[in-house]
Amino acid sequence: MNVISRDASNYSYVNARVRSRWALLLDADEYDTLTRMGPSEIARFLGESEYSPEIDALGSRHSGVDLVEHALNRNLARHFDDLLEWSQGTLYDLISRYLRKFDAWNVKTALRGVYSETDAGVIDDDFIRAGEFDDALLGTLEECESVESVVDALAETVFGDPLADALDDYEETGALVPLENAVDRTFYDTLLRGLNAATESGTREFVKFLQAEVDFRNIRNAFRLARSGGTIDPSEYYIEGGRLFEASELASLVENRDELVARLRESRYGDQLGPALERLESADSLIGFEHALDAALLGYADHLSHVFPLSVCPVLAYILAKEREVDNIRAIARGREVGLSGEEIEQELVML
Amino acid sequence: MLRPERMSKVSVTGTKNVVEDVIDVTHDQRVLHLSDYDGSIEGFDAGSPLEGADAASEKLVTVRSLINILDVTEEDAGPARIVTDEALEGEFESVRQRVNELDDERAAVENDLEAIDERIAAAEPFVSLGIDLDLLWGYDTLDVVVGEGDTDAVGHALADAGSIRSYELYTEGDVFAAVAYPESNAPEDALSEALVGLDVERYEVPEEEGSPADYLERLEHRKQQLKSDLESVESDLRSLRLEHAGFLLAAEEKLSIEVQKAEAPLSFATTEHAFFAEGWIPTRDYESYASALKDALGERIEVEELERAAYEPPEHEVGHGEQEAVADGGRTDRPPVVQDNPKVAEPFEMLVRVINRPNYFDLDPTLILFLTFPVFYGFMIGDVGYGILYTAVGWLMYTRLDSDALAALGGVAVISGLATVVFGILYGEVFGFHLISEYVWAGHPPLHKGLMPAEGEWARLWLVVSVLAALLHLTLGYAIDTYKRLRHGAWEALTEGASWAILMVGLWVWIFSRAMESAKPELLFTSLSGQPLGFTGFSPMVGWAALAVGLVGYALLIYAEGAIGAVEGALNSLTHVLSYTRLAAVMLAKGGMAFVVNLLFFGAYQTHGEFHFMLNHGWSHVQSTHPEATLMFGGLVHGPIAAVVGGVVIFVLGHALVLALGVTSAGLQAVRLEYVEFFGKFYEGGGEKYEPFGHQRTYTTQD
Amino acid sequence: MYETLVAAINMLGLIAQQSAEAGSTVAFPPAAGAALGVGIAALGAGIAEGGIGAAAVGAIAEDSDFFGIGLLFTVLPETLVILAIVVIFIV
Amino acid sequence: MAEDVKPTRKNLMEIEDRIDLSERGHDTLEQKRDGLIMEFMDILDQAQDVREDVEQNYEDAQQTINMARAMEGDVAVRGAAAALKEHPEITVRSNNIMGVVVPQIEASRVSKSLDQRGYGVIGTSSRIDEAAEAYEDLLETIVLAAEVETAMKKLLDEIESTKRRVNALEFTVLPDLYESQDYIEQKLEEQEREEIFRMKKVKDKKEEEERAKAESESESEAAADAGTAD
Repeated sequence: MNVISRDASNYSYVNARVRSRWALLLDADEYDTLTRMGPSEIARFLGESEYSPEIDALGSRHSGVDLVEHALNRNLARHFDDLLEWSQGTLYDLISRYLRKFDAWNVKTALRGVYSETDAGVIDDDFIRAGEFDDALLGTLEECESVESVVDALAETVFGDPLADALDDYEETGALVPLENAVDRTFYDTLLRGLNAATESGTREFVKFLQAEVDFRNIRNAFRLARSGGTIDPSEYYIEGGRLFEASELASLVENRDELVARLRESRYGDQLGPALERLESADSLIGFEHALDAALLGYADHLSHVFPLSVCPVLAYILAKEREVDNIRAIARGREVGLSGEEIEQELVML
Repeated sequence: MLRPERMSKVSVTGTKNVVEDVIDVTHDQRVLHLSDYDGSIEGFDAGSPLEGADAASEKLVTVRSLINILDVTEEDAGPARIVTDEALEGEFESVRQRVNELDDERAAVENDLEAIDERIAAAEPFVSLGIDLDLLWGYDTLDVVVGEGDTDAVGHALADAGSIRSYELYTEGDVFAAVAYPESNAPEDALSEALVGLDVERYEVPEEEGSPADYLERLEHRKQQLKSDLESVESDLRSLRLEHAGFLLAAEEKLSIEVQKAEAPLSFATTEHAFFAEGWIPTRDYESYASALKDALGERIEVEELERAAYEPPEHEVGHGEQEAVADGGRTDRPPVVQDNPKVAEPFEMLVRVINRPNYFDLDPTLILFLTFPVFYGFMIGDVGYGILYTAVGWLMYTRLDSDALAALGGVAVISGLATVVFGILYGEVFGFHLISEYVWAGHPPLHKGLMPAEGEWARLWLVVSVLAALLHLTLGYAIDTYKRLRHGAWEALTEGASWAILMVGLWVWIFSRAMESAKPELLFTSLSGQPLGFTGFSPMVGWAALAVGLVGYALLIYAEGAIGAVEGALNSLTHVLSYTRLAAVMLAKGGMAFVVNLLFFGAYQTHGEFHFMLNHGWSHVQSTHPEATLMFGGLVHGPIAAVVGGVVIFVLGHALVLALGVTSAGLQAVRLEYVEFFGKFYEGGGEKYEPFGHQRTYTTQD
Repeated sequence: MYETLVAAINMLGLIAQQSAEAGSTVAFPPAAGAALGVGIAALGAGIAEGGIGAAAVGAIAEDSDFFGIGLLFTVLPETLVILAIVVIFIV
Repeated sequence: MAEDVKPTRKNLMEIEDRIDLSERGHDTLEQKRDGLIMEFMDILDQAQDVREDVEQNYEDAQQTINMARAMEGDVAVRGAAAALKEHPEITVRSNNIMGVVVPQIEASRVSKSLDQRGYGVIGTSSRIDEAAEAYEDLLETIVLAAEVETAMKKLLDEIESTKRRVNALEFTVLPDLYESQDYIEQKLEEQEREEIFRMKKVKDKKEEEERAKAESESESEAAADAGTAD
């Protein structure tokens, strides 16, 4: 084990802090209590937890579900900014690579918002300020008049060139698909670009973690394609970098769902995926399966963070878990608002 | 005292139409620690909040937010008052709007200030360069780069650049402005190209007129304006705070109580028409609570004392049989813990809680900590001067600080400080000087630290004493463990509890025996040989017998714990005991440090294996009176005036350092012995804090 | 960190060699050996404490209640030094 | 009315023909009406089902889209919604139920596969898929509902008019005809009776004349007799 890191990464410091934050995540009992509360009660409950800075800051302006949503987004951003602030060296680099997924999210949000002629304020609400983009850039993006100007505004970022390349396709088809795919692909490509797991300390675990994430993403999309049918070339939606399957095999697996399931049962994630696959058989909807898949990824991340305690894994596992918590609380608050029953809401929660 | 306060489990059952009354009474009584319903009773669901919880929560969140934004503190509260519902509609809404406006304003001004600061920082290089700003931008054919870096390298790069026809370089320190006239066929950014690869930080040229100094002044002026704007917004906020603080705090309290009451059913079990609440209550409060409920509601509710929690954990919790588990509905909620110690020992509860709150079935080690920790600490520092300072600082913390933890720490410091004073008197030391030794004990204090060569025996004695203290302390730990296990039968207590102690004691009696004497360090037999003990080691017979007994203990241990026990048993019985030698080591180190500080200031000489500070006279005088003495250090105080001044600084800082290190080393090492070596033998912890349902009113009055 | 450790040991070795070359009758005085032993033990403890300390500072930054335990964990490896000192007394 | 008709035997025969025709028409219409009502009942059941389906699907769609908006963000859902470039095509053909022309509406390309929905697949979740699916289902049920409700309306109109025609026959036309028939028959009977009476009178007169002739003959004979004797 790497007791003393050779690069300047401060694993023990960051991981100690992350573990403390981890301990503050809500547990099943607290979720259960939340499902019986009204939106404002949820906000009040959060105001007495580690969400208090956000609730206190926003409580005089918003209320109910709105307040909860705003506080959740801000809280997420605060935690992830903190991660970057604490970490140094390779660790910093790896975390910032991973957090770029929020940049990708923000780019897609801007594209979709501008494309659907949504108000800047609504787009702004959906930004998650946890990536590298600063407020000025996000401000520019949400004010853009056309998809082309969004792409222009992003020229200086890693998404610039791939988006510019995809712009022709967009103009031809009028659909956002090429642009969205370009963003997602860029994110996954840049995640691992320039990393040499063999030589650089600390990156081996990162790669392992990401392979799992990519694999799970591919599994999820494979099932969506299998469900939707149609004549889609699955390789078009395949993300490189995983260890589970090749683009070429995906095509035949998507045609035959049973084969896909069998294949997954035997895979390295078989143990983790067991419950998810069972849920798949019992329900028509994929949402439940995706929840189980998310839970499986959480579990796998947790597993990695225990196997490699002094690595980037605990941080990444925390990022996943924190995101999950925010989604869960949001689901509860929204679910209560639209009048879902306690049981229905619990279906929407993902817990380890 | 060694046990927490006895708790009773109480249930309250009634129909839904009295639930609010039950909550009101329970809230006022503030004794019931509610247990969450775990869903184990058929037909009973976990309850939902009462009507109005959401509305009150919404207001509460807003009020708290306002308190936070206005930075209201307890001191701002006026007299206690009644908050009416009307006030929560009218006054409240207007405060909210005003606060939001001012908060927006403040954010805007702060934003502007930040921007100005950035521009000021950006303008500074230009000021040092001194070239008028309008000369640096707005050219069609010329390229301008302003930056900071190795100006020579920039010069060379410009001279070498093929695409630049002519250039001019202005420098001031590391800051430079390069103006270039590129060839007509050169690419657009010829100048930038030329500078690629150089370690140069480029500055953006502000598109302003006039001298940079004027520009900077304009910015500074604007900054001042913004600052005064900020000041006025903040003063508005302050006056808003003064005006409404009392109302907001009272509203917060009123709404908190309202919400707390309305959400109480979250931990109840409910059906369509009935509810069932359970909780823990200190047994001595049960009668008054039950009669309060009966007075208010008579026969309409049922209050019952379900059990008085025994201090032994229920059988199912340790995995022996399941009868009780079924009997109380499979619940595993343990009674919350109210520690019950004499007032003087209470600060030490905090030290115990640092590890963990004792659980209800644990023995509360607070009292033992109270008896041993100060002794360890006092022994290690053993200095009247330091002791008085610790006591004084501790007293200040204990009486002045709001934080419970820090106040408790102060209490610990007071008691440890007093112990330090006691040991200091016995050692005869004040701030490392043997003044007490001379004036109280006439030069012969009962104890010595063993720092000086002549007292070497004492140092070895302390080492052995540390080991003996370890054996006592650890045996006590094992004894508590054995006692706890006794309820599972004598055999388990013997094999899993006592066996450890038998092994340890047996081993150490053998070590202190003259069996195989030649292989053992001499100090075992010499250090305690003086009167009154006259101990020169146990006889080999006793030694071998003890070892045999110890090995029996070891065998029992291995039988009970397996391979891990084998390794741990052997290791712990040796290292845990030796670990206590840190008592002697830290004592010597502290003494040594204080000595060094004094040595530097006063200087000292050595004679007959004793060190003497030169408090009154310099070395030359000593030489004349003690010709056999050797000089250790001349002492800054006896040197020139500059040395004296430096000496005073060293003296004060040095003792401050020793004082502080006393806390971090002696304190920590003592606490470590308690936590790691002592607690490790028996302590479980994990108790739940007793938090009775209710609220202490401070800003509102009822009715 | 490793480099520091290696350098420190090299240096100590060098000092030992020099004192041996100086031709004194006791090439390596017992006191020096003892000091070296304690020194190396302390260095080891220091390295261990470095990592633990970083973690402790991290945990304390999140939750000041952890202060006590954090400090405690940080000084745990000091037992190494204590044991080294005991050895000196015994030898 | 009846009085307008000339009570001739020819007219009677004509009326009798018309009565025959009307009665037969009435029966047919009545059968048609009953048939239409049966058809209508069938469609009504169907319409009720469809209506419930629409409500249910609407609720489902609303719920999935709410959750999708909650979990994936408002903008993501809007973006996915706006991304749809191919709108479904609606074709209307006609169908004949017992002579009633009802429309048959067919919508093509309502249900789409993942790649036709116009949003990126890689980074989205099946929440958006299922929201889209729910709305596709809703649209399909709405199309079906439109078809069924139109058919229902047309059938209802037809039933109404058939009913009116049956009633007209039953309560106006046929009674009139029967009345006319009665009237003519009555008149004709009366005429017959008159005729017989007249005949009788003529016969009586004739007999009297004959008797008188015979009397006068016998008198002259007696005179002759008397003369002779005389």
